[in-house]
Amino acid sequence: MNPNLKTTLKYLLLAAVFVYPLFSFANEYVLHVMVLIMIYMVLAMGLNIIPGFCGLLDLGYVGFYGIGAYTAGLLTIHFGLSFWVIVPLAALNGAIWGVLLGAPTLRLTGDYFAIVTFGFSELVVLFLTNEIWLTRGPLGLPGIDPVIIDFSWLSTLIHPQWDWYWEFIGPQPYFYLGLFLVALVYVIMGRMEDSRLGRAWFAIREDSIAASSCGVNLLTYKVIGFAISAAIGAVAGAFLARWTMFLSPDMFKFWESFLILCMVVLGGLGNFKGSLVGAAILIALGEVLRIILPALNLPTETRFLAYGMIMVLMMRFKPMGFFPAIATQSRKNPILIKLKKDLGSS
Amino acid sequence: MNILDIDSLTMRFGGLLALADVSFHVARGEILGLIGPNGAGKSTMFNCISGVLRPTEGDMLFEKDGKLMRINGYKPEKMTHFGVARTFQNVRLFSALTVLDNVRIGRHCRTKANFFGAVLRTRSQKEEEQRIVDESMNWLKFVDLEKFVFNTAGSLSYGFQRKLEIARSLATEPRLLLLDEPAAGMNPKETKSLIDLIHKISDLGVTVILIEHDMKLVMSICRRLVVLDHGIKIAEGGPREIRANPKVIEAYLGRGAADA
Amino acid sequence: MFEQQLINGLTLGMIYALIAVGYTMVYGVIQLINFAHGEIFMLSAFLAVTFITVFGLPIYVVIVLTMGCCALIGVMLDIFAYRPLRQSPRLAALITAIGMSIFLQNLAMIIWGSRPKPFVQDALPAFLRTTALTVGDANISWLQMSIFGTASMLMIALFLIINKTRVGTAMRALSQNRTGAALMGINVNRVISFTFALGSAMGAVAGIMVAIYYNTLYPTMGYVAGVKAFAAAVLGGIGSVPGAMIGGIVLGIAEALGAGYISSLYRDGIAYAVMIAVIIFRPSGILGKSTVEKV
Amino acid sequence: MIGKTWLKAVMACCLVLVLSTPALAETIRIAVASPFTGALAGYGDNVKAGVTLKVEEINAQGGIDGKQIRVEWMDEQCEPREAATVSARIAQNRNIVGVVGHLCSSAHLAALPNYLRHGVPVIAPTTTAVAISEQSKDRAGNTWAFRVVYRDDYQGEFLAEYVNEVLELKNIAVFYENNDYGIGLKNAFVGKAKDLGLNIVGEEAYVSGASDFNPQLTRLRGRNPDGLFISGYYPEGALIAGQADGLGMQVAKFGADGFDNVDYINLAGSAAENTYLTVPFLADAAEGDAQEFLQNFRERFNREVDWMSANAYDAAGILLEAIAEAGADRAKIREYIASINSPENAYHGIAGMTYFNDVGDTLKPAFVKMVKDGEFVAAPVQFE
Repeated sequence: MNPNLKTTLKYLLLAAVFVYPLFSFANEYVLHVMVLIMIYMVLAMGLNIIPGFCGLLDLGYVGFYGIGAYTAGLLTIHFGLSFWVIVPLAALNGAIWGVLLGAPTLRLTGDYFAIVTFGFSELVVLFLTNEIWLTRGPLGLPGIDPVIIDFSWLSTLIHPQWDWYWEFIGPQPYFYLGLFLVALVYVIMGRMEDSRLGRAWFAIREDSIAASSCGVNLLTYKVIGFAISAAIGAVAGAFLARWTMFLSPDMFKFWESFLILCMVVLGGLGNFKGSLVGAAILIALGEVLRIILPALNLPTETRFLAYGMIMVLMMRFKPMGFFPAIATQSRKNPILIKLKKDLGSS
Repeated sequence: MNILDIDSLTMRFGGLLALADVSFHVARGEILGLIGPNGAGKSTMFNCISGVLRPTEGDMLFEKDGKLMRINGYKPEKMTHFGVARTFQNVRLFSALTVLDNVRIGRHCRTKANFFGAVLRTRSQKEEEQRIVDESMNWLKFVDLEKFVFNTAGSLSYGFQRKLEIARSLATEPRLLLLDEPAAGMNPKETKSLIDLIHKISDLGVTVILIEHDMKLVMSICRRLVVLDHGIKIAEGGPREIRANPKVIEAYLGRGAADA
Repeated sequence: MFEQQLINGLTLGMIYALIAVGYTMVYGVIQLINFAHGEIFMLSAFLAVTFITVFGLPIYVVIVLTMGCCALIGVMLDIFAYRPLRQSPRLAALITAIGMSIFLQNLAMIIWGSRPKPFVQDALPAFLRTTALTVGDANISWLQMSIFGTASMLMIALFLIINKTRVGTAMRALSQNRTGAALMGINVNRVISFTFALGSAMGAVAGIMVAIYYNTLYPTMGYVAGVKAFAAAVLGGIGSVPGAMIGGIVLGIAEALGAGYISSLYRDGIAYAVMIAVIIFRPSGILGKSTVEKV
Repeated sequence: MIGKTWLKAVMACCLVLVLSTPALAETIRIAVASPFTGALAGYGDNVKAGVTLKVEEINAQGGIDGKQIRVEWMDEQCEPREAATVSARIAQNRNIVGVVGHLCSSAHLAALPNYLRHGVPVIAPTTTAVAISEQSKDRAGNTWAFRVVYRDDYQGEFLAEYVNEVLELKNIAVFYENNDYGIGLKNAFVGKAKDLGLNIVGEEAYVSGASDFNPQLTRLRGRNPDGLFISGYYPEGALIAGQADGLGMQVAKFGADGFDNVDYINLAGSAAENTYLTVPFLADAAEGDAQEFLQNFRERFNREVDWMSANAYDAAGILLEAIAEAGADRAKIREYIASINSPENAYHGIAGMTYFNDVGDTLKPAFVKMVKDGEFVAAPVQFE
């Protein structure tokens, strides 16, 4: 396809997605699934830092997701804090736990680290389940407020009749909020990747001994990566809490960790743009199967049979994921583009 | 003044004595050859100096701000920070990354942008990124690899990979450079250009320690040599002395060769 | 009470150990966390019950037959799912393992239904449920005794296979250096398949024992047991067969004592906390060798 | 790169959109949301059986207004996230006029906001959590969520009184499943038991799906209870009974509706003897319709009926009656169901009569069954 046409098409499609929720024919179920996809996009991008950038297997990412979600849920219920205050707090709490877990364990090698993260996420779920005084445990945490944008204090100052107060109802506002969140994380990921930080991570992933002989402090940079990854997971959790307005420890079982890891691997390890595709495919797949199977007169029970088989086949034919190239963001770095031009002309 | 003093250094791996009471010194600006048969402990010596291994006994003293400081037990990244850089016996590049990125990572310890700088793209971060690219390009030109800037490191030929590794280590601004068999696997033409390169590095004022099996190369560029055998220093001196030293001949050719 | 808890833990630990050796052997030869191993454990229980109810075979025959079937399933798993991915990144194989695990679990659910089933008690000798001996205030049933006995016997057999036979030597060679082993004329794929077969057969025995001991089998039973056994394998030092045995027993006892004396709510948590603590202080598990990368 | 990335993501989304456009058909559609895969699929299967039976009956009679009933089986694995997605799908599809589900309280709570906002009447056959009562009304104050099962607190208190007055046990060990059902039931039981002066000698918990209960039982055994209250479901309950027996605990066991499945006896074997349980209906005491239902159920599914199937059958019955009476319109169906609010106009199902209070909860009498000689029989003493 002509590259120009492709670019145009791409932007047209993006624009179509962007305005889609505004139309009256917009299907709320589709929007719901899209919001879900966006949450997983954020999660997959955040997780990609650990196995993708640093080359460490993390089987417990859902722990940070859960920490973020419950931080947001409890702060909303007990203190009525605004979403915009909660997001940074949840991120901070996620990062703190990331450091607490990462600092003693990130010196472990390979699969030992993986199992420790897995154990951690199980402990998080057990905590959420058992500390009923705090989390209501298995009874779940219902009645979390939706996201609210409240500028009424400002509007009344300007004009007494105005009331700038919006409560998010239905999937449309969450769609745009989710889109904003994905875009934000996307930009942060891109900027981190194409920086001293990102290069240090890739160096650790490619050859940690050589990285340390280049002056990269392995533990420090792994912990930084772990903390940032945890913070992103917690932000996704905070969004989830205010979107579903209900939390339960069941939502953070370790299957979720695997699902997110699958998204990352399917998209391409170390390629955070691929994670977007991975998330879209795996979440959409579950829904597509939900619709297709009855149409083919297959019972609902076969849904995960097909899901598992498709996962195996995808790995069989795309073992490197859909986008295996790493550190692609630097292709858009103006300094390098200029350098390329200079080299080409000389 | 010496840049490095090795004082009765001993390294044990369980029951195995890899280095036994080895002492030598390295003068600032010189090119020192570290030779010996396979398994003599040469790479172990490099691993100790560069911080990969912590020696069991003895002292390593490194010149810093005009004074000698004990460097036992510092991590590799700290040693790099002090000004010790190295290459590896089996080339260790970041092979999925581009040639330029490899060298840019070498600049890591001389730069300081952090997460916030990266995400907010502050002015100082941008300027630093520009400087990193410029300096990395200079080093790539220095080793004649500017043609391959955007190729992935893994796609280079073996000789070029060796050179890239040298460029990466130079990017850390070392005062002491440890080259571990840089000519291994190179053809004569590449070896010749390597000799030129080592001279060029030395001309920059960088002290070089060289492990090498290619005796012609070693003898031609090193003024002084230290010979290890089974972890023991058996000789030290100029190329001519070493060549005549019966212990060295014995170590390389076996007992009897020296008498003959 | 302590004796009873110890016996409880030991029984549990023996079962974990039997599953854990399957993980650790496969990990040893191809560095793959075979998450589908838990499902083989589950399938064995269902196969055994099917053999008894449909074909009316005696229990001893059923055990051998099930071991054979599961070994076959393990080999097929290797050939169809993992072999094509030998040269791919490790994570691709890991995801495949997860995918196979989902597939097998749901397959069992479709074939045998999702509700829990009892084991066929009539097929078992009646004395199994009676008390064999009493230690302190603890009753040890013949069933528990036979679990100890069977597990120990299998462990010894496994030890002999790995250390005394040609194929065992090949397995050990493979876990050291696959390329080197191939150059020495070892048929790598065949040895890997054999490893899967051996591990699956062990898992099969564990599956049958669990089904008999708890008198229940259900399609998701492989999930939890598999994860615990994997933790046990890591705890003992992944790749080390004696390590897996010790890890399993340690985990089983920690779980039983933790649930008995600390908090039953944090039962699994105690198992994981013990595991994390051990790994932090012994970064390659109890018996794992720390591998130093040659620079 | 980025172009292709976005392209694929967007295409995947579009695919969902295209595939989810509602098909037009001359049927009345209802949805059943329950776990049909995953760890709790066995329970979902019970619900499926109950609804299937009811719908087949209605369809065999010619459907409603000549239209056949079609059921959309919505698998949600008892996971709140899946349940929220499923509820969005149901709410979106205007052809679906009502829902029977969900099975788990947590999934139900996650799904409710969607039903309330879009106005979908939903009847839960099995969710017993107390918290649901507060979440069943939309902003206008209309109740959309109903349930045909009594709440945990009612059962727990009932059981405590029964134990105290009829079984006359004094030292009770409590073993509960660590989920909403187990905890809710346990809390109600323990609270009432303490009021009644019973002695709770120990409380232990287990997680659902566990299979080894020996450590906790060993601990409870050390306290010498004369009764063991198992607050959970039958698969674990059967194992607990069996393992308690193995440890030599010869005490009376009792549980609630979660035990009402013939598999309890199959799994526990002789250890099931001397177990008492509260149930919403008694097969022996059931009216004529119920006997026919039991017979049909046995023939159709080749197993004994359990309370989940019975409740699902009734839930579907109420929904279909509402459709028949009020028409296939969500709001009218809701109004009709909400109007079933007193014993006089109660729905008479096979699990007794059902009527709803203001928040959609049902008030039903509870009965007590026991296991005797390998069978469930009505307990000799019932309790009002």
